[in-house]
Amino acid sequence: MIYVNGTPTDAPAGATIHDVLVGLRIDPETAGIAVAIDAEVARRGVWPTHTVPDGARVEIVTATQGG
Amino acid sequence: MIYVNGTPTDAPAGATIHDVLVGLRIDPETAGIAVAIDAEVARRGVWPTHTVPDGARVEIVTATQGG
Amino acid sequence: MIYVNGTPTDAPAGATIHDVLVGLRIDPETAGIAVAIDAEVARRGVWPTHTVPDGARVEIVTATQGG
Amino acid sequence: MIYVNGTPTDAPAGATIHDVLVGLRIDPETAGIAVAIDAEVARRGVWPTHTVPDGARVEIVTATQGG
Amino acid sequence: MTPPLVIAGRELRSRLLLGTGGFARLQSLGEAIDASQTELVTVAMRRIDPAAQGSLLDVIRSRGVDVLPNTAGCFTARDAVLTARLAREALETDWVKLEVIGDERTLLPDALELLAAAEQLVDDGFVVLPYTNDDPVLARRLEDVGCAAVMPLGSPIGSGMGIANPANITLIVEQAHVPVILDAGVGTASDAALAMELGCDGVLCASAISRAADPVAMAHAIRHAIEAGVLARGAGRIARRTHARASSPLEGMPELAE
Amino acid sequence: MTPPLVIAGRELRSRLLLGTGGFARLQSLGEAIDASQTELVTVAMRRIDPAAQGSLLDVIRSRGVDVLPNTAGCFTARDAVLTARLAREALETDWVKLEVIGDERTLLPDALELLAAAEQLVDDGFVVLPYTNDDPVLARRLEDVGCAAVMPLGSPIGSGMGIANPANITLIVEQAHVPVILDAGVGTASDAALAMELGCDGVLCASAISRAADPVAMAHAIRHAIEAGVLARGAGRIARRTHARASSPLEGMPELAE
Amino acid sequence: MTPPLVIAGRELRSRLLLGTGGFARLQSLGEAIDASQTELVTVAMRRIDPAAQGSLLDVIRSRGVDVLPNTAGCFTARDAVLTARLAREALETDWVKLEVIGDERTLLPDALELLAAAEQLVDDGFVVLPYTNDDPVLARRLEDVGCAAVMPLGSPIGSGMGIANPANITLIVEQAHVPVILDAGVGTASDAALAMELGCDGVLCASAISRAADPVAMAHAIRHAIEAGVLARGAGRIARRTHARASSPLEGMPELAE
Amino acid sequence: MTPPLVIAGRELRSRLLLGTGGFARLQSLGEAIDASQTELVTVAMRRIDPAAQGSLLDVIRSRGVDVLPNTAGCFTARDAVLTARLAREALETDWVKLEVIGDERTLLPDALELLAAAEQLVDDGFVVLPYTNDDPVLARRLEDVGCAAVMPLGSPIGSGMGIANPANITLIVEQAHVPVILDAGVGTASDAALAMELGCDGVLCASAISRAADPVAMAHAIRHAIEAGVLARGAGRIARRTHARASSPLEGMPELAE
Repeated sequence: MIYVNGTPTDAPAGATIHDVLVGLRIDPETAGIAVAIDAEVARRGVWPTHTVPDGARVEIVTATQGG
Repeated sequence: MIYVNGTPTDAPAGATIHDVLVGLRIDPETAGIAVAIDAEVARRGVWPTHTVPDGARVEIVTATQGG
Repeated sequence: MIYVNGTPTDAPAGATIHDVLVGLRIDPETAGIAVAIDAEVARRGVWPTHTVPDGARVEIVTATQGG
Repeated sequence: MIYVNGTPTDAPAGATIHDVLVGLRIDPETAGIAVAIDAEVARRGVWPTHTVPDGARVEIVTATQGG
Repeated sequence: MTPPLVIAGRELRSRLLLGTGGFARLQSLGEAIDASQTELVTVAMRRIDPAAQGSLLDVIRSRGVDVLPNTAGCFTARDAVLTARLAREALETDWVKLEVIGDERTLLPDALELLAAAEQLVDDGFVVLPYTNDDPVLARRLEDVGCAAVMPLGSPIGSGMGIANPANITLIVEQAHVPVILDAGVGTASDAALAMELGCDGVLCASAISRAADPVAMAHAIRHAIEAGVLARGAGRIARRTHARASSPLEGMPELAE
Repeated sequence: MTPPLVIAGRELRSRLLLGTGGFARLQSLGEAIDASQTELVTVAMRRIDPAAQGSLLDVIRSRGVDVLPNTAGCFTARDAVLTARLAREALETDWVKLEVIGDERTLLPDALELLAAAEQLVDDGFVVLPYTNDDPVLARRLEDVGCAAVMPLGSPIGSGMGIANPANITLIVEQAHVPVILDAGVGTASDAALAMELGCDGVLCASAISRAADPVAMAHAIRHAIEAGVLARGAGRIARRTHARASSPLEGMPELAE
Repeated sequence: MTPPLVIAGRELRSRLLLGTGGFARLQSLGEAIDASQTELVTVAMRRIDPAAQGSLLDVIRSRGVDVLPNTAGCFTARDAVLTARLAREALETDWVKLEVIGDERTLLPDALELLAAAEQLVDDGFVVLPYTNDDPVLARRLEDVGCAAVMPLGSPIGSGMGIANPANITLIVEQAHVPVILDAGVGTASDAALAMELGCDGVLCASAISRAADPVAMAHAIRHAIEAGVLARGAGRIARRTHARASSPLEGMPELAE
Repeated sequence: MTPPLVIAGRELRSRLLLGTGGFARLQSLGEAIDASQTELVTVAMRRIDPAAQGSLLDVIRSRGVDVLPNTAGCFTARDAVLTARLAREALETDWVKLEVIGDERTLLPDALELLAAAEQLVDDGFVVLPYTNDDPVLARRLEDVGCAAVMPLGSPIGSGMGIANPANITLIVEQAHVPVILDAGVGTASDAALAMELGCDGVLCASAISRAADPVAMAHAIRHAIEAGVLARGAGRIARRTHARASSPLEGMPELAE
């Protein structure tokens, strides 16, 4: 169980950030998104290899309208 | 028929301003009032003698709250 | 003796407005000027014929810079 | 040699704060004054005993007009 | 403590004129008169209501203050003059606060009708105190026809917007040879203080006091504010400066570095 | 007549704090203290001048008022803390008006150094009254570290520009749980009245009084202005309106047409 | 891009009227006319100076703009009417910017003489554009006697104080059925933009441009400012709010705590 | 026509930064970008919504303008720094508009957290544009730690109250060695013109444009207003004068008396 943007989400053991994104139907190639795992930025280059530990807080952000 | 403060009012022929006031239960001795007949000021001294012609516009005013 | 823009000026008897202007080396054909004799406007059409009475106040005005 | 309010001043070896004040003709009993030695407050109680080391910066302050 | 206000040779110790309009109850008017220490209160002239209970005039006279009738609601010089004459008959005073307005929306004075009425009332022997706008030229003309004071507005009647154009009030004060009494627009105490600081000789308040949540407290407040403004005007305020000026000496700092 | 100002449990009947800087003579300071009815006057701490004649403290104490030392001229938390400690030694008070400025040109406070100094002095047991800018967030942080009051500026020290940003003062007042004392910028009486109308609990004046042409008269003026502002705040002023509202009835007009 | 200004049935693509007074050299006047894109420039009528070199009218006409004579310097309706008639003779235009002032110190209009002159000139067939104060009642009366526009001041001529009383300009705009052209007081571009935002139909500038350090640059600036103000007026500005309103969403914040 | 704005060595021909918050539809954002001629638009970083249709970034990039991420909604330096890092990852830019606020009610910046975040982000190699209050001391400190510009507020975000304290903006401009960009408070075109006249190098607008009744028209308006303000600043405005100064000659009047 991990927490994606605050929502408890099932993720197979050993799932990578890439896997998590795909599981959410987010194309990892999408421009304009960034990921933090437990309040640390996970650079795009490590998505295919960085596994998401159980209980991790995964934040996936993008640009929204703002002043 | 005369018009007292805009209201048609019966008044006997030859009625004086004094009579008209009394007819309205206004004590002519009351301080703070003034009378105009047909847009002319009728000074207090003439009230007992000045007769109000038929159809006259009688305005009786006093002090009210005002800025 | 007449008074042109406040200045006492000699003018022959029977001189017209036209004559006065020429005497001042002002071309009567000049656009943008107007003349008043004794505080009355003298329209351009009468300049050749209107004689300036002795003692007259002749004002010759034109456009100047102004707000 | 010590520095009293920025001014080089001779002081005998072993002079106390009390001695320094008296040397300046300042009555140590005066209300409203305070002393700092080398940027440390020297409380009134120690003035008779606290000796001023050679080269010390002695600041003697009081209340002045101020906003 | 401060010099009296003198209008048409009459001394008023209080520089506050109080309008009686807007008080919910006659009793609070009476209390506000006491609190304000005013000596002159305005009234309007209206058709008598025989059914009316309680007498406005009794309240005013019981306080020992004088009444200043106005011509509020008049749109023409003619109506204003007639109203003033009725007031003189009814109240036995030849003082009048002259109001001639241009429309009911703004209640702003009509310069032409106002000046015409002022001229005629002065000829009739009235002591004329005209409610005017903040136009210095009109103020001077009102003075020229013999008004005993000029009463420029700060902002529209009852608006509580204070003094919208202090520069105009200053121009009026600089040129005036009769008292200048700020009339209309005062919303709270600081507005009244500012009026006096600008050099006005007095302030007339109605709504600011009568329609405040606590009219008596506001009457006290404005009385103090006028006193404050008069004193401050006389005290000679410091000039405004863009930059700071120290009020503590910059020299003589102890050396406290380690 | 109005409730006292309470700072750190101490009642002050006067809401005016007087700065002693800028008075040309100690005598006029004494007279201004009397006129202002202040109970608390600020002083700066500077190197003693053995040649100085006349004692500021004698004048202050002869008036029976208390002294509030400031840390004027300090640019760092460290200097301000040391200066406060020297003041405590010299004047036997643990109250301090804390000033830590960012530069000599504007004399504006330095938020970081000010907050650091405030925190340390509160830990040292001082009653800290910080001179701050009009930033509501900084004011709240100063309160959070234990300051006994907050003293936002109206405009720069000695500028006489009044209250440059009333909206910020209002935000500070709305959120504060300690007294808010307007410090700096007051130029004349109406500025002080406005401060109280905005909800401030007191005003500190130095130059406005000490550098006025007549300091004693201005002290009286500002005392009245503060009273006026407190009363007006309590009285509940009328709302501002764009358009006019009649203070005389529109009905009941006599018909005076020919 | 924005609709034209229509006065007396005539379309002006530029909403800026330019006063020719105050330019140090005729050449910079010409360049400022080009930069401003004005179509109408004012001139005064004065005694001819036979020695004068260079013709103001040549400069104006070479720019293809029209001339609007004024009656500046007149203190009475009579002088203003005569001056307008002389201008009509000299310049072959029946348009006139009517000025009747009350004194040389303030250069403020005299309401009575102004209205009398306006009435007579309208009867004489002139297209009358009166320079007036910011009194809404006078503005309506000027419209009622047939003026083709009203030209209220923002503040005194040449003062550069901008719009002293925006509330009055707003009242004038709300009631007007003829164009409202702000005349006098503009000091810089933002003043002109504000005039248009308040709903004015045009702006007349003289000193703001002619006496700027760089008149041509200021002419460009004010041209842009008027365009900006017209567009902003039409765009429907946001309401003023005492408190903040976020422009970034408060929801959707990532959880970044350790 | 006017010189470009240079931030961190980068030239921007437009001095208007546009906030993307508050637009009801992405299409009107796109049109407003075109109308404003901005080259830099701000965005916030929020949790992705997989269901969201239409891409903000596509709209921005289709307009050929660059994106400036902000840290809106952050209350601590730590959150702001992390948010900036996420933005750098997501948007491949090391520019950041740094916002660290003190509370949600005022959205005013927290001086301490802001400065701490600025210092760290500069160390991390970011080009930091901090949204700050109008405190000149804090502005200088932000410059001292290496910010590429300072972005003082005119008044609270979204308030439309314009520039509440022009004197502080002037102090900031006088001392700054980096561009000063007015951020927050602009309500309409004249506010933006004034900002430039005070010497600001640019203006950031969000609500003023995005929440106007017609955002595209307001974008045009503010573009013109900024151009106007820059030109007026350069043109050297006339000084403000209390009294009038004639723009028509007082001599040479014809004698027209009967």
